[in-house]
Amino acid sequence: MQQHRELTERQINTQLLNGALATPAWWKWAVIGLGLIVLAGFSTFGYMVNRGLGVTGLGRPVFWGVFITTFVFWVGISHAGIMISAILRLTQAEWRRPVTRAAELLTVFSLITALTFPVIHAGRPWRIIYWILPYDFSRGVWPNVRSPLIWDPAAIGTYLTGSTLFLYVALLPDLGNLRDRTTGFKHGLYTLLALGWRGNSRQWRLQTTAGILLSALMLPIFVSVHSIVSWDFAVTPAVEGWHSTIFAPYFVIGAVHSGVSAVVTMMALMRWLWKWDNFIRPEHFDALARLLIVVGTAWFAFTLVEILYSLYSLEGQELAFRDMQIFQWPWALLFVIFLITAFFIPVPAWLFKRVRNSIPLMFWTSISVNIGMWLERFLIIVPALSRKQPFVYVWGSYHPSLVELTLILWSLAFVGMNMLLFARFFPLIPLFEQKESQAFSSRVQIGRASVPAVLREREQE
Amino acid sequence: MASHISTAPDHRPTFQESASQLIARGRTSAPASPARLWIVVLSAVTLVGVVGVAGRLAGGFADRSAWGYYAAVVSFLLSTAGAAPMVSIAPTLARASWVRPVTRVSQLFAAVGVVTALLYIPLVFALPPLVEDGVRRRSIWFGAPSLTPHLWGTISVLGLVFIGLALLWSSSIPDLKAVAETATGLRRRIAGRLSMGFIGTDTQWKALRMRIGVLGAFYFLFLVFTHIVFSADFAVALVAGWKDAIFPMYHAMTSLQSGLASTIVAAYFIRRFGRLERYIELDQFWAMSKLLFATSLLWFYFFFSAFIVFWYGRTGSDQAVIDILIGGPYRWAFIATFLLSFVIPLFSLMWNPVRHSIKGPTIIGSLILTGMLIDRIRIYAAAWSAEGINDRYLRFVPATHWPDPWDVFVIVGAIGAAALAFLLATRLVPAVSLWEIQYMRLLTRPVRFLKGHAFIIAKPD
Amino acid sequence: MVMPSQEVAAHSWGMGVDIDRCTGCQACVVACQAENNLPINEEEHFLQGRSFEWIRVERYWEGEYPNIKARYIPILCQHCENAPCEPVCPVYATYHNDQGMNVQVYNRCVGTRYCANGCPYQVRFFNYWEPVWPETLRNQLNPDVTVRSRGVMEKCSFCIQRIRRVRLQAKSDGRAVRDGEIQPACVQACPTSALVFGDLNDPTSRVSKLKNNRRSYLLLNDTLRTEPNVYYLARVETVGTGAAHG
Amino acid sequence: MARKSILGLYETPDAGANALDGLHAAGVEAHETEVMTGTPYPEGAFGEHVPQHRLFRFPAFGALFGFTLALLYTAGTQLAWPLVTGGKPILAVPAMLIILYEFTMLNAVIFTVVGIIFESRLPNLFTKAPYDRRISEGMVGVVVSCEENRAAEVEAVLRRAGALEIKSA
Repeated sequence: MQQHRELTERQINTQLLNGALATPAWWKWAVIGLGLIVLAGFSTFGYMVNRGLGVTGLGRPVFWGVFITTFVFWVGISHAGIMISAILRLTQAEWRRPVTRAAELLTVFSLITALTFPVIHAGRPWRIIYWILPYDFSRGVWPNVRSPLIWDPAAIGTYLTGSTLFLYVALLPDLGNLRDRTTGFKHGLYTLLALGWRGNSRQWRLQTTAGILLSALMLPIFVSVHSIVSWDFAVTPAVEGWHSTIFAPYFVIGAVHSGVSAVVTMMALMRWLWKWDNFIRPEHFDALARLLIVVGTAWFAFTLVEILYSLYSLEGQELAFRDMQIFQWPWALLFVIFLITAFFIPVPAWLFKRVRNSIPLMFWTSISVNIGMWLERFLIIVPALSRKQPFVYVWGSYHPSLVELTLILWSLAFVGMNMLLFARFFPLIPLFEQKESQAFSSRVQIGRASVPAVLREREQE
Repeated sequence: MASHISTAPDHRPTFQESASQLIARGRTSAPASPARLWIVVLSAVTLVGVVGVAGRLAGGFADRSAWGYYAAVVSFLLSTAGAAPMVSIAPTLARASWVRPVTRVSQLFAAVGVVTALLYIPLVFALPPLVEDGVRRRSIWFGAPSLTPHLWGTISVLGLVFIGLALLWSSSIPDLKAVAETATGLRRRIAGRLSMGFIGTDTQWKALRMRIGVLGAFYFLFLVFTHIVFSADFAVALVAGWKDAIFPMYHAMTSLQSGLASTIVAAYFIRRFGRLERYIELDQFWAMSKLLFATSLLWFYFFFSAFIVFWYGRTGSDQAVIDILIGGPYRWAFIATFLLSFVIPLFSLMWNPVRHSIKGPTIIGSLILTGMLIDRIRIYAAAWSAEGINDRYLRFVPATHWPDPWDVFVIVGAIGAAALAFLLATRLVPAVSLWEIQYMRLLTRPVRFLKGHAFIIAKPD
Repeated sequence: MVMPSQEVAAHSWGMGVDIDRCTGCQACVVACQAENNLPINEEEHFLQGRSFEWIRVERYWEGEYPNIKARYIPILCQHCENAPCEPVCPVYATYHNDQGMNVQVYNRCVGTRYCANGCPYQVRFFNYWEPVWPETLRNQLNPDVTVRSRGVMEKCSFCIQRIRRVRLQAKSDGRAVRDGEIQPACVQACPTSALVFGDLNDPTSRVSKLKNNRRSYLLLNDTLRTEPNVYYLARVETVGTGAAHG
Repeated sequence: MARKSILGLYETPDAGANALDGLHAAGVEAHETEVMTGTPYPEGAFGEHVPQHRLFRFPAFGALFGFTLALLYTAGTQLAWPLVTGGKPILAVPAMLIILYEFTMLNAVIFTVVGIIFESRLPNLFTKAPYDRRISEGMVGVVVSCEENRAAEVEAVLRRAGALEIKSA
């Protein structure tokens, strides 16, 4: 059910570059609005650094709260990029084409936002920045390589560098295209960025090889990043809710579930904002939704196995912790909301073809998944900390303060603003992928039926 | 756009050629063909296995540690033969067309499931009940009646075999119809009755394809359930202090790897002895070796995410697992598995020429199968010989339990019986599914794109 | 794998806590807060869960009204050999030194609070607010102990300043440290001498005798295997000698 | 003899393919011609010379470089400052494995990208070879670099194949 119309290359150029060459009317107001929230966030951070962490709701024993939840949430969202562009590029799925660059972009910006949170939540941020980097020759103060907090920057740094370079290499052909379409200062800028791209067969061949090779390299990195983030929690023996071996794959599947839903949300927004109806079609939402059903069910299976095995040894602490997390106020309410929004609304809804093909329904179900996934991380981190071993007491549970909520809002606005700024200078949908899919797709006559077909390259006989 | 595509010479076997070659081979196979010779040899080996099982039964169920190797063999067969159909189910659900020639090879492993089911029955009696003289031991069934693990273990293993056979049968109905038309004597009667009056009307084809899809998806869900139940009851529950949430997923993941390996090895032998070189081509082996490489990486990933949590945590239960499974009496088995299942596949399959060949994945696949057998021996021999099942932690690490002659007979006999069951199944149903080959031939066509060579693949859905 | 240098450490400081002697008078808590410049615990800090008690007395009630019994256990940093808080610190702000103690280096700590998450005894405290003393109390601060700023983790250090002073004194006198010569603030202040400090490597020291006492046990060690260096001695229950109560 | 490069612009890919056939018939070697397109056509679609690239060498070298870098960083820092933490050995191998893996993959990716840019001869901003804006709008450009004296013959072949425009530099 390929529903696209044949477009000439010139039409593709004009439609897809409408965001990059001209300034859409709504763009200015959107950037200003988001910019204000970002400024509010920065000033709140300044206030917190000045007054100390007392302004947040943290205390003893809940030392980690909403900041680390949002950190894990944004690392989870960043897994959409590689899941869409790497895995689907390796399996040559046709429906990845309009989304690869936007997904990688979401990866890069959500990783940058994720990296800011460990700095924000630290007691002395001005020291954490340079003490994690292994450069301190003078005082012989080296980072402790056995600490998961050193694995984190290594993994996220690798993933961020890899994604940014992957994004740039895949952007080269479109930079050449933009260089040809612009004049004056912008032409100079794009000429410099396009490194003299001419589009000869050698460069195209390397583009396809690069796509396959970089995807193959980025895939193991993508799996390792969220495993390492989960080992921040899994390795501590004292916290019952955390010390479980299934955390690594459980977090990775959860990241894919929340990441791909974020891409679906973004696709719906892109289609609505830039009017790319020819390129982001209902069949893409349908394919992504079918993928999400499998990923969502796998993630839910991992959740159940984790809870099953945490109760398995019937030790007093574990039972008390699960009882608190699932049945006691206020965690019980959050647990129910989490289950409904992350699994019981979206996944059954996606089973119906009508839901999968309607863009607004897909938009709202994917947003509900991400609300649920944020709650899932919150319910893993905070209850486990507030109810550790017998000697840990807490009157009144942890509740986030206004400062923390502002900084969460800041992170959403920060990612949104960066995406809009990028979209102003570079096309969000790769032009050459659209043209390639036009050149490769054709129709095959089998009896009376004219069936859409795809072309696959074959080595020379 | 479509103007660039021009027809190219198509020298793949035509409909009549492939029909006669695949179906008739069963009827006109001359007595000197290797199949009959192999059947005699394998049935002798199976007899050895029966002797082994009888010897084991004579030893009685009192001494639990005697049944360690027996449980390892049952888990080995359940894992390899159980997961092999997944090799055809997953790509078919993902609508990949490369898998069509090997779908029948992977589904034929359901016949091996019969051997697994027969071997499984004595094991149920060897498993200690949940409540023994008033003391309830630890298990994932918590407060359930005493024989629940035995009941659910049997349901899961027999259910898996049943669904596997149903999948094999329903996907081979068209071929059975073709066999019934050309075969004589007993084969004709059996094939005729089994093909259930399939004529090939449009509705029958639609129903057939829908049935295969549903059975495939159900098989996948049931496989994960079986691995959770079998690994939890027959391994984890028997060792005091082994609290390892990832073990069921490790058990399922390693079985996917060995299922792939067994499909590759079986496809190699069928290709050579059945002279089917023109049907199971290099593309199938290439795609499967990519998956083999990916699952070998996943083997290390699942192992390491458990090991890092145990190594870092050092609590009582962590130390118990490392002592008995990795560092303790079965250290040699662990090192052998580590080399065979991860190091050798990693450093060999990472090279393109090895992956892009037919012999490469077959050799690596057989190494992975041996590694898998040793891995199961390491886990089950250790689990079944651990004392003090109701202690809080493993007080005393058991000595290495070396196999006695009955165990060796059972292992050799089980593998022989599995090969025999597979071979007998290929006598009734053609080893390469005729209707999928012809369906693939209908959908794909070699073409010339301008001057270059390419393939057109129609995507009807 | 290179194992750490296993030659016998010169000293392995440890502590004995005799629950039977402890009356729950909290003298140790007050002494510790005075000795180690702990910030002033206002009531509001207690409610926010940000109070500082390097050593605290946990109180449990046993029995039903009317014959209720209070039980007290002083809990301080156990200086575990296999500490869950040490390997997770990214900047080596806390590690296990050759004296068998878990040291906390204040100027290296960047405040990720990961160590406090890992501690099962909850004996690590974080400076959420900048500690501030009224003018009059300024000169009451102990010069040997650094005053921590906000954003830094702190915990019981076995009064390392006192250990250093005695060891330097012993070194300059050219003699070994005598048993009982080093007394942390809490040990010194305890009226019933329930707290004993000494060198676990020296078999003749009082703390080694307490360690080998029949009544000695370790907190949370059989499940978490943290191998603490603080040995607790169980309470002695007088069971039903004639009179109805008891 | 100075070498000239001549660009022939063609409306459709078929015209481009015919132009290349004409050039090969006229005896121009394969490596002297360069086909420029706006979209990635399958290999050899224009019958042009399929270039061999040695890209796979870069990630291998990068991985090796990253591994040694990480080995220095992890083992070096642990031995330079041997502090016992949590009863773990000084050279904690499982923790090192993670950092080794991350640095290996990081450098493999970086070297691959450098390899891609290098292999496609990219940073050539100041080349004289002719180029036309409309190539990125779907037209096909065929560039031939040949000797001065053969320039006229090559232009004739390009024009006969239906070139929209001929440029030379």
